[in-house]
Amino acid sequence: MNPAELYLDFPLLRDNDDEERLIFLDNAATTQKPDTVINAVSAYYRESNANVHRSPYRLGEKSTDLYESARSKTARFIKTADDKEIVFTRGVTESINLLATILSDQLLKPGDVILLTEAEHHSNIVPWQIIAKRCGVKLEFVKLHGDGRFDLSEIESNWNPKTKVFSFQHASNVLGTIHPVNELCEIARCKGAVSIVDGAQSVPHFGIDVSDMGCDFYTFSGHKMVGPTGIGALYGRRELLERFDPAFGGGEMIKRVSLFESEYNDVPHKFEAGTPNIAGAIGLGAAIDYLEKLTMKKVESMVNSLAAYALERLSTIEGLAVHGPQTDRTGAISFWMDGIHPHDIASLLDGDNIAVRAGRHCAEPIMNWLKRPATTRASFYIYNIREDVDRFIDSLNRIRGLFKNVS
Amino acid sequence: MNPAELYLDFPLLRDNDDEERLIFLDNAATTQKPDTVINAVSAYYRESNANVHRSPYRLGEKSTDLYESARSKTARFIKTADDKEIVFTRGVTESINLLATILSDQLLKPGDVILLTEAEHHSNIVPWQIIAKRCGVKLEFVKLHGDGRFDLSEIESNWNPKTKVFSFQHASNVLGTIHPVNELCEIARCKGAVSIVDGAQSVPHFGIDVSDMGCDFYTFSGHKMVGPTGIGALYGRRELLERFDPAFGGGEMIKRVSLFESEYNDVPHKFEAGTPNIAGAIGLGAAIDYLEKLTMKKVESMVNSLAAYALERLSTIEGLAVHGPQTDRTGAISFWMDGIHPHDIASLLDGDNIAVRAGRHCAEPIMNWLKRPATTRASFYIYNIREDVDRFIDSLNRIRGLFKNVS
Amino acid sequence: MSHDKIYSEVLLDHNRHPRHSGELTNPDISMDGANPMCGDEITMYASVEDGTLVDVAFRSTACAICTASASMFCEMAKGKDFDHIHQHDQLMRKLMHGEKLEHDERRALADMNSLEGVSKLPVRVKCAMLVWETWELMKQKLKEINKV
Amino acid sequence: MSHDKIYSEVLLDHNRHPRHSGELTNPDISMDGANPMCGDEITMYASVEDGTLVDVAFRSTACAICTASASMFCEMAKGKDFDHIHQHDQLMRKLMHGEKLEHDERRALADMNSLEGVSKLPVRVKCAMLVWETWELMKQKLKEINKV
Ligand SMILES: Cc1ncc(COP(=O)(O)O)c(C=O)c1O
Ligand SMILES: Cc1ncc(COP(=O)(O)O)c(C=O)c1O
Repeated sequence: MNPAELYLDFPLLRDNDDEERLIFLDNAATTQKPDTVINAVSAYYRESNANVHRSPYRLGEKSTDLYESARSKTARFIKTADDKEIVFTRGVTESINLLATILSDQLLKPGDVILLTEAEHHSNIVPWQIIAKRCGVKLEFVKLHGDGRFDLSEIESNWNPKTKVFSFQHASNVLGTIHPVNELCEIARCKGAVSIVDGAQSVPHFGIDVSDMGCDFYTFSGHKMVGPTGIGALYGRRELLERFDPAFGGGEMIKRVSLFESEYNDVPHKFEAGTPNIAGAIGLGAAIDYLEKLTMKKVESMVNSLAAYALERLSTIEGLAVHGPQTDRTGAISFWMDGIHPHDIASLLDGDNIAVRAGRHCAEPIMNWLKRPATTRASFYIYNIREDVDRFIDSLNRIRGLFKNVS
Repeated sequence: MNPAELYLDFPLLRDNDDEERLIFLDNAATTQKPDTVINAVSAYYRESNANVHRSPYRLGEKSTDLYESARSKTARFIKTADDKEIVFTRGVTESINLLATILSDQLLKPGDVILLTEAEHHSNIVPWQIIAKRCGVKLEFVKLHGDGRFDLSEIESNWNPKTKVFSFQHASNVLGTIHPVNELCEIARCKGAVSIVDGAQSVPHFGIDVSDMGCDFYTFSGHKMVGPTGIGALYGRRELLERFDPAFGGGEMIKRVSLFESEYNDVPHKFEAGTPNIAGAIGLGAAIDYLEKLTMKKVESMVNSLAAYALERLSTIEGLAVHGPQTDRTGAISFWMDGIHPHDIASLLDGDNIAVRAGRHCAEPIMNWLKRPATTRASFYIYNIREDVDRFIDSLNRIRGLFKNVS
Repeated sequence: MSHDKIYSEVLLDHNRHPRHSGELTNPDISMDGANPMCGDEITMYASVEDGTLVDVAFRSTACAICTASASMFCEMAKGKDFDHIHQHDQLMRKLMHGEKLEHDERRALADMNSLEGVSKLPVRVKCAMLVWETWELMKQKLKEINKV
Repeated sequence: MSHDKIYSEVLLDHNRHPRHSGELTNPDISMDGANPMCGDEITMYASVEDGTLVDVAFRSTACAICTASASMFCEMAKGKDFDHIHQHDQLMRKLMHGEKLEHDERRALADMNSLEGVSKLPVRVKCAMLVWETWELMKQKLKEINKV
């Protein structure tokens, strides 16, 4: 596998009718899918489609085996030995809402505190605002410093003893910052709070070891790691998954149902009410196969060196400021160009067949911290090559020229 | 299109290596997918994949247009003129849990009553049991009579004035009964209760007109109507969708977020937190296209005549009793054979390459009403043909012989 | 691929005429077992003495595989000590996993050999095992109440 | 497919040197407008008399298309009656829908013609229309407070 040509595995990037190759730099929003993932989904429908867990015929067994083996792959990928610690969800947003609902019913009391950070994606803010109303808990936020990092000793010294949940991101979708999650989980554990880690921007980028990390819950979305839309996973420590009752009911998640009471199924099934996204889970398994074949070490180093190259070249553009750290970061790079609004940059790049995102990136608090109404974000992934960076930089220079010529 | 050969559109039924064609009679659990649906999903990933609603480049527009046009198709399919009344969910189970969560937060008070029926699928029982605990409401159940019908005058005379929600199925997944939903919605409306209709077993089978029906909410699952897994829809009257706040938070569903408060987006987006199952929605659109091309009239008459033929032939088997009505029914047929347990029937049919379901069909209360530990269920759909019925009946006769020979 | 052979005459006979079907009048213990997903339910009754299953009986609302397996269990286990039963438990699990069995193992299994085909139906293995899982629960309970 | 042409010199000039940028000292009314999804924000200030927009100004934190469109709006609208503005509203919407315009319609649009290319960027049309939508809200408010 020649890493320089990975985009040849991705039909949308490979089979383009446009004169110029599409440079897709919106990977923090969603990634493209390789043939193997697309084909795994189709093959499931062509060869193995049946409902899971309840079908007393061979086709149903085949479907169930594929679905459960996707669960095993997912468990192995984030390094838990116990498949039953993996709950399939639609993605990070559903996972966090599920946890928020369960915890609001079964753990939180009025006056308790949920600790979040100023860097969070809306998915890790709004669910807590909703349950804060429901059960009278308070939200507190860890402050951002410097190039977008937390101050660990500040977290400890500001710790409110009423804090029951500490939910934070592993990596920022705006700044690319990678946070010291082991230490953050350790703080939560010492203080007796449940730790929840939003892995949306980390799982696609480097190897994750939830056992080593010591988190209580960890979650990520398949569509940001070359997998299908509509599928993701929630890891939960076995003990916690067993302790809590499910928040949502339906088929598959019960053992017995009478009119007024039900006996819940074992983990993880009790958290997967209704017919799941079977094809999606199998596609996620194929995405994991793809990344594991490449190895996460390679994924990390490819994206790292591309981001380093992009940062170096961006620093040559006059009036352009990159937000976030220079090293220990993912491939997401947010920047500001004096006198040119991010939306204009994005539209003009689009004209050159370069897809980037402009706006608040579902992270308004971080925009307020940056004191920017919006930023432009280019986020790199495994199929991007140095030529993509070059074309991107050339376009930015031309755009700057366009706006500068107006005296 | 020759209706006798529709299975030729379905690769799993068409491209089988087995000596004998697979007779798939578990369609009430999930249906097979035609090429057009499988290809719509692949084509999306190959040509249009990008995140929706937030991407300032052409690929993102294309993706958003496809996603929103699937919403329009869905709206048209169940006959609402207003696309904004369609919320995409994973399916019936997620829809009902979503409603239960919203209503428990924003409508229900301790002592209020939720009215369900004894015929419900667990998806329309367990979510209500969960919120009954949460907010101290009581569940009541409409009784089943005769061959599996409700007594409308009994519902009216037993009506508890504290009833705030009436949630019921349009058609039974066990008995095939089609219920008089217009009348049931009318009762709810007159009594001032919110009506919720579980359309999992009706939408695949005949034309639905939510406007004519007068329901407040209606929901169905894509995978039971030749669509992908992981996608379904919740219809809600605009006024109600606007009145209620969302229960789940994240990206896409907000206008503005500050640390402690958010301003929600317009309907339906405020109920679709996070990256949705984009490919799934587009596949659901393709499923609707497939069914509409056939026309729902044709779908209904094809399945009707097949079910009538199956009922006729089943009545010739000694010691076999069909549960549920003879007419005005869907293609789901549950039966009991004296002296042979449903699981044994299902395994033996599987040996003949005939897939049926055996068990409680996620509807334990109906099993208690039938006084059966389980039933065997054969459920027919558009790609089944008379030959399938014949092979099914032949196998049943052979199975009966096998068990009878033991003296 | 017909599965008729799996439902052998021996199996069907145990289903039709289950041995030790019914209740014991004064059992030391009874235990319910269920496969909630498929609906099989059995209740076992037992009298024990000095690590021996003096008497055993069962009732079932269950499929042929489950009922026949329970019948064969009782036939094998009645009057035998727990070790003897445990040896058969090991053999039964081997049989269900489709492992090769020696000649004397075959002989020890007796009628239970007729359950061999069930190993080809992975979803049904738990039907055949229900009586064995219930027996495990029973042994635990016996320990708790100091009957063994 | 370069989009550079859409950012014409006229448009960029209005962005760089917005006309009527700032606040009015004693406006009869002010109104905020925002495109929450993309972050454009403007505030309009107006003085009205007898159905005429006597004076108008705006502040924006917005993209070039939004700012230029607001600048052009003020230039066109200042000192004009509401009917005149309404006619331009119609023309502007035609322009954004990519409809064909007559020669005199073109002439009436003046600098606004330079926004034509925005119709090729569907996601950006709302940027160009923000000042117009805000003007609509302003008119409603004026009615409520009986200023028109
Ligand atoms: C009547 C009925 N309601 C609800 C459901 C649940 O649907 P899903 O599993 O797609 O959420 C089903 C299907 O299993 C059903 O038949
Ligand atoms: C840091 C972070 N958290 C959460 C999310 C939400 O993920 P999803 O939309 O897949 O639920 C995203 C992606 O948008 C993200 O970048």
